[in-house]
Amino acid sequence: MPLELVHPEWGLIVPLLIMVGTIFALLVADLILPRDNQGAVAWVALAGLVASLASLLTIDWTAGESTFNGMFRADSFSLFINIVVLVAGILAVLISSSYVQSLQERGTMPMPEYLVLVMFSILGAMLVGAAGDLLIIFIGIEMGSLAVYVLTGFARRRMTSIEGALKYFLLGAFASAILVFGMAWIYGSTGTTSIPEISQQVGAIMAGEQLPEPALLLALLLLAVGLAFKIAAVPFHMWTPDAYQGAPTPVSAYMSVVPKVAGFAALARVLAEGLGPLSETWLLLIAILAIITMFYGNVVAISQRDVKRMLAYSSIGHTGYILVGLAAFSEDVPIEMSIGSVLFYLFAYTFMNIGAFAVVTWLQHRGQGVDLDSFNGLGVRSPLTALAMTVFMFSLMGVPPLIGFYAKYYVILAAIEAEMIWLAVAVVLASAVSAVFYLRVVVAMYFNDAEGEWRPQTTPMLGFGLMIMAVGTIALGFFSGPVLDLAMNWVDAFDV
Amino acid sequence: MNELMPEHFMFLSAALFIIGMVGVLTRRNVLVIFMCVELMLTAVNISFIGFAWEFSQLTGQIFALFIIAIAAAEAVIGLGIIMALTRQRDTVDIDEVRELRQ
Amino acid sequence: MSSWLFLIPLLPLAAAVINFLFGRWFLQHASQWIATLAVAASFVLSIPVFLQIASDEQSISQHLYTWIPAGDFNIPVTLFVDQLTATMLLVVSGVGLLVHIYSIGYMHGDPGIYRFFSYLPLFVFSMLMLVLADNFLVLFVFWEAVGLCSFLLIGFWYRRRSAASAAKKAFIVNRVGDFGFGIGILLIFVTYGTIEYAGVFGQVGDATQTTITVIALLLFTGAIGKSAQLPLFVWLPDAMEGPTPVSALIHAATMVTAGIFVIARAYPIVSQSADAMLVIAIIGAATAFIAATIAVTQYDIKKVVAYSTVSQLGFMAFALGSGAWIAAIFHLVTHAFFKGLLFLGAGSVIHGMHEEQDMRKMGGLKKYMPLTYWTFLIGAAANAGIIPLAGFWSKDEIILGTWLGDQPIIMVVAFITAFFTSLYMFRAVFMTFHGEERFDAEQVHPHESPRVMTIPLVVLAFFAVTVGFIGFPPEDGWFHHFLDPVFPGMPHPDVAWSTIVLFAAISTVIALSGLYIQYMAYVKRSISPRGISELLGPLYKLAANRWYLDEIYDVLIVRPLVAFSMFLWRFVDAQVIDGTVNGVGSLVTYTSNQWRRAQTGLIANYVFAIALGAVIIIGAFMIFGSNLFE
Amino acid sequence: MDSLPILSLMTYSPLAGALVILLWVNAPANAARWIALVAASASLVFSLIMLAMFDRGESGMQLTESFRWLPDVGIEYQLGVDGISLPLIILTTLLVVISIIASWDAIQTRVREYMIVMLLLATGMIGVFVSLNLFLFYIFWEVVLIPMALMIGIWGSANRIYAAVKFFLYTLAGSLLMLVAIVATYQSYFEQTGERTLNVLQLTQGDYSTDFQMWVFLAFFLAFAIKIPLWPFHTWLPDAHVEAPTAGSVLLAGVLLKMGGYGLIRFNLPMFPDASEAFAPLIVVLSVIAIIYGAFVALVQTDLKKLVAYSSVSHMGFVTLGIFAFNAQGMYGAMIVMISHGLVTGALFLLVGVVYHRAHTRLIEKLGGLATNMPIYASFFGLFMLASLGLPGLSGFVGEFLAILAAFREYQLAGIISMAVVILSAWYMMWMFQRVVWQRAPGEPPDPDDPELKLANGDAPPTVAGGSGDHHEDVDPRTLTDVNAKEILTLAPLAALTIWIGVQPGPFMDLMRPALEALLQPFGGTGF
Repeated sequence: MPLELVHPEWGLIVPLLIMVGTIFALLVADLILPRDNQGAVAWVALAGLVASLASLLTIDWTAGESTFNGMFRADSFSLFINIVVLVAGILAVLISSSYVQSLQERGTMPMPEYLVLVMFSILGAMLVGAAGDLLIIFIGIEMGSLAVYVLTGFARRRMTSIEGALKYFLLGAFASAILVFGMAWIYGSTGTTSIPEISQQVGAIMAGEQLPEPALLLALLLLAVGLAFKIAAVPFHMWTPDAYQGAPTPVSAYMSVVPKVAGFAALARVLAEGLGPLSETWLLLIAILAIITMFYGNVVAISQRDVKRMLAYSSIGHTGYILVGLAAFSEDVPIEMSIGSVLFYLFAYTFMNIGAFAVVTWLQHRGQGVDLDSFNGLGVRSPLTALAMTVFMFSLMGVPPLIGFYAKYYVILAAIEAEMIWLAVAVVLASAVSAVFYLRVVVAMYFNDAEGEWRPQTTPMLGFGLMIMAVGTIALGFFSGPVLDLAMNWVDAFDV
Repeated sequence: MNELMPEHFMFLSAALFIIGMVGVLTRRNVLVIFMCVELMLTAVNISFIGFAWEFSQLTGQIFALFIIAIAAAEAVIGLGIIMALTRQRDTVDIDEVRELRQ
Repeated sequence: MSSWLFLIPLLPLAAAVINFLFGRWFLQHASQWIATLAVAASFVLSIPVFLQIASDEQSISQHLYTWIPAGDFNIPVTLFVDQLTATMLLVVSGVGLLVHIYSIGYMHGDPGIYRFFSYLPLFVFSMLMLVLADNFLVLFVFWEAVGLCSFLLIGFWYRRRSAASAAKKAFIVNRVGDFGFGIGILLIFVTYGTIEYAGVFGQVGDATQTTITVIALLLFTGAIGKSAQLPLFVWLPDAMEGPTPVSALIHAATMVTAGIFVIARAYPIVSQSADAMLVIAIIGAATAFIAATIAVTQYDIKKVVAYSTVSQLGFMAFALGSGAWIAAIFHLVTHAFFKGLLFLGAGSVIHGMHEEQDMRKMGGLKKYMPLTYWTFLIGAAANAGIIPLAGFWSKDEIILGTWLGDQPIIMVVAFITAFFTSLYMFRAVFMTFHGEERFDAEQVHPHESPRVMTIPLVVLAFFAVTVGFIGFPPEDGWFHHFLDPVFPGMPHPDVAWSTIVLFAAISTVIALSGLYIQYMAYVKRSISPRGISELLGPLYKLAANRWYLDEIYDVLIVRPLVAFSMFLWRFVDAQVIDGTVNGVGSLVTYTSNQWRRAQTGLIANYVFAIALGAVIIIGAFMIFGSNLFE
Repeated sequence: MDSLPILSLMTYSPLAGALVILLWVNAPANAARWIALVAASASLVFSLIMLAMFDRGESGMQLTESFRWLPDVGIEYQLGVDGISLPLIILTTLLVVISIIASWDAIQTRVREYMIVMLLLATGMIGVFVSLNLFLFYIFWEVVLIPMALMIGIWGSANRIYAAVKFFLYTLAGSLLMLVAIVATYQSYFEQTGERTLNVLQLTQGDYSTDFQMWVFLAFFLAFAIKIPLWPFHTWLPDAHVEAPTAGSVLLAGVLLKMGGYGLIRFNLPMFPDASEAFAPLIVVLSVIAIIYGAFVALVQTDLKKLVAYSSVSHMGFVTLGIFAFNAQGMYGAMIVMISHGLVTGALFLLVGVVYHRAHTRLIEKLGGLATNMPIYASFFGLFMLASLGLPGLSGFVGEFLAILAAFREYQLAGIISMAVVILSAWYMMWMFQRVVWQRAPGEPPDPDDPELKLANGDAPPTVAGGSGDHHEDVDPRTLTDVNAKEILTLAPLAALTIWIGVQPGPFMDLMRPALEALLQPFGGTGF
């Protein structure tokens, strides 16, 4: 049949266009600026991100318009995802610029390329958030992942960095294959790749039947597996600790958030919106994955000495918590909290987790290692940094009144609204376990005496980023109302 | 007597996919593993094409095109990483790459 | 007059507080006058109270304030005076006053004198409140308060390990009694819905016989502790570590009689239960006998007097038990005087002998301290029950009472005890004041005590002689009529004069025989005490070692409890509970170390994990979640 | 709601002080001390104003403040006081001021941080008592943990890290299940009424199915039982007490333990009456065990702080004992025990701190004869020792006797057994007093005219190895100086209150009456 070209509504994709523009600007800057002095490009990137963030205001998201034949959708869900990833991007740039320029890593790390890659992966994540079609999800995820593969191996003179990148890359490619195979089967069993149509088709198929036909089920499971890999759910998490540990610290910070956000966005789009009618089938799977994930992550984190690796496991644990929100989804009676809590958690997670990695970066700048001992006596050496780290740790632990607590609270609320009290109990038990290793960092900072040499250094941008994140972690909890409302709007986005 | 049925496409792609998967599972050479991944993607392409043919749509074929493009990009990055690896350590055997563990 | 009733206890309290707060820095020795004046004032004030009660037989009461308004458990603090209370008021404040005066001399020059003169009036206050209380809880409060004062005063010389231990022991042993007493109060409240005397006594009959018996016995457990009855009297002899005036006031005249007072006060309850009274009688008799046997073997003059106190308290107890209520109170009064006298006399001796208490190092003191000698002799005679001294009348009446309350066995025990009483009393007299001087004349120069100490002795001696006559003629004296309203419905068997005379004769003979024996033993030396003690052998050892009660308690109670506590702490707390807690922790750590092994670092395994996970999930769904195989 | 948000002022004035110290980066130690003192005193003053504004006749919540915070999840900012929380609040504000004065000289390292932590702790503790919204309550409840753990871990003694971590994990683990229970209650109420609220007063109206009540009750109870601490959840307490700095111990014993009892009274009883009735026997048994157990274990302690800590376990047993007797005496008893224990045990820890500050040991066998050179100290010590062993006329007796009476009315045996504590408490307290304040230190020459030496017997003290890991040379009390003005300033108010409550508890009980009567309505309100 003939394809008639429609004139796309460029207005809706302004934020993405700005990102693309920024990328070009960065490439140009790379050409004109001399190799040894490229600090300015960080500002270019920041400007681009902020502009893109600001441009979100120009769009009426509640209308839920779409363009490119509904492939790209500007609805409240995509708005929230955009906000999260852009904020994450800003924070990532803030904490990484000085790290990338200074010689923390053997071998030089060209600033502009680094930023370009970051921008690309953000662009990918934004695409996933706005996806109205499996194709866009695939493209977005791949765009993000490919960029992050490179970033992981960005310290190319350090073997561990390469190793992390290699593992991440091979497993990632493998998982993408599974994912896209799942998409193929969806397409095969519904005849479309557009998510709303999929949900109609599936609804039609499921009408009357109790159990889905095998092809559809296979498709569903393949998709679930593929995306579970992206969000690092057990047992598809294996790459996470190695990649996080190997990657340059700011990259770990970044990759612990944005790809995860993209993954969850895809999960929500595909499972909740597209395969909503199948929810009875996949809810249990998600719930079980959630429990396994949160316990594995938190328990194994206890026996880690390397803080980056510990945070990697902790991020696996948090994946478990977030999955609980997804598991609270229900097709017939929309539980606002379910996807809402997922989104809010991602938002909260952005601040506290990037913050935690940022403190590690901050320490590396001052000649410290990344193991637990390098935190000894930080409370005396730099009370404010220690305070920030304390805030992040307790927030990750889920101690009120920090934002992490609110996030966890909403997840628990969602679980209980979905009458899954056992899931809520699991969450708090896992948090109790997690307290052990988060607390260990605080103990090291305040109760142990400082050791090792200390290279004072000024890192204004990093410090500024730390301050933003600490303040955000403290304040955004109290004023989580608006954010939560925004997150709750997913309901009108996925017309469930 | 035997005209082309959608099932043929599916079984072919499934077979290829599984072959690729097994390859990834069994081989130790980075390059071979990578090739197997590419094989899996090809299998996916076949099934897309097959379905598109069945529904006589373009969607699946477009999808396949995109997959090919992305596979190409993946190949570039993958080979880049592998080069960096070989530069650091003269091997393509993944079992020798296990500094990060536990 | 009830308007200023509250002054009687308040003045000593005020004196105590003032001396305690300002004594160390400002008052020093001045504190003694403040205390003495306050007590004197409350003595003076109690006289008109007594007279009023005596004249119109109405009880007085004054409500001060509500202490605990806990719903239906509403405890007022109300002062209440009836004949019994009035008597106690006079005794307490009177003896208290004399002891205060005496202490001025005895405690002279002690650096902690201000403490002494804040604790002593505090005691007087507590004791007065105890007798003035109109409900059991307030009674209990000051019951404990006098215990506290006794603790503070026994431990007055707190730097001595022995004194400190004795104080602690006194308090804890008393607490054992209070344990029962407290439960008794709870039971009273639960049974009668109130704990005010009037309310309770009004409806005693409403409760079952067993309940009444239990209540009576629980109240008596309190008395056992406070009035040093068997088996809890072990604290009283040790209490002699305190300054002697304290022993006189607290551990002879007043506090230890609180138990007797309470039983008498609870007459309406106790008298309803024959079983309870029998128990009281038996315990009292046993106490009287055992203590008397021990007293005979002691060499420390204060210990002798102390055991005699225990023995006399036993007399009072079995008097109550066998229904001789008035006789018990009568003996309480007379005993207050002659026992106070004996202690003060002993104190005067000790004072004159430079803090020497061992009678084996005394002897022949008669010529050095005549006044002390004569007064002490009077006290001893009164205690031994030599006619016509105070002790004779009261004790004789008690023994008579046992016969009237047909408790023949008790009566026999009583006579035997009376014999021992005169034995140990005159033994003390002769060992101390007669015979050759066994102290070394170089170091020790015995001397008579100053006027301020001897005057109280004389006053007390006077009462020890005379006070008995308030109970004359026996069973029908003025005192009996006075106290009668306190014990309504008490039987008044009219006793034939012949019986009275017979009993009088018997006890006189007994007393005199004791006197004669000891005269032979310690003055004429015709009997060798050592010979007798060897003759008795084990019995003597038993008595001399205080019937091994302390040792038994140590082995049977103290050590097992300490061991048990150690077990709870070292095993239950540290091993079981904390072990569990830490066990959970180490379990998690162990699991963590096991699970992290899954992270081999080999890409192959990682891929395998992914594939396996996918296969498991898909497999599970294919089997449970779908109709694939149909 | 009238104009002045007195409760918020009272709650956040310490926080304000903390911020000031935090922002004044290089504040000298004394400035930090003074700021802290001013902030804490301000909160004390506000609490007294609150007392003045409080209407004693009312049973309901008073001086309430509220504004919508996160309405779509029923989270509102709601404060209020009634006769139950009011005394505890004033106790808290008072103890905070006292602790700050007490740490004036005792704390010399990192004073700024110390004072910040102290003030944060204050805000948290007050907040727990004033918040009417379960969410708000939970926030304050958890907020208390962190500063206390830091205080123990940073300024504590030898084994502090273990103690701090143990304290934090123990109590956190306890309270997490409560969080689930809170949300579950909220949801259940929402399903009943279609109204989303976490307001305690409203949640109390809902009627919850019995088995729902059962597990939710247990979830709340676990959190509170660990705080109280009820046997067998008490093992964090001795470690925390021993290692904490003096002020930390004071606040721990004085306020934190009360949060548990308060929680039971405020949440468990009104919200889940059926479950409360059902579990009452079990809890009474645990309480009796705690009372006796704590006393026994205190009997063999060698470390002063440990002894007081175990005595706390014993005393706090009376709180649960009284509460779950469900009669007037029990409630009054529980409340008064809480207040009295706050005063007395707080004071005892101050006293231990005084001697530790001078002699650098808390081991009983190293001390002795303090009365000689420290008469004032000895007097205070004696007073609080007596109050702690429940001497009538002092605060301890009133509460404990009422609690025992209440128990005796419902479960006779429980009453009798717990009465036995009068013997045990006298035993361990007097033993400690005799060793520490009386007699002579091992360092001194013995008393020449001590008959004990001639006939060398007498009760051998239970000597136990172990105790605090501080250095152990004998202490010569003759070198120790008596309490100074500051220390008297900290002890005197506690002494005054102890005596006042002991002699005339009436006013305090009138303050609580309406609230307690209302509280007991669902349980038949026996005893009024």
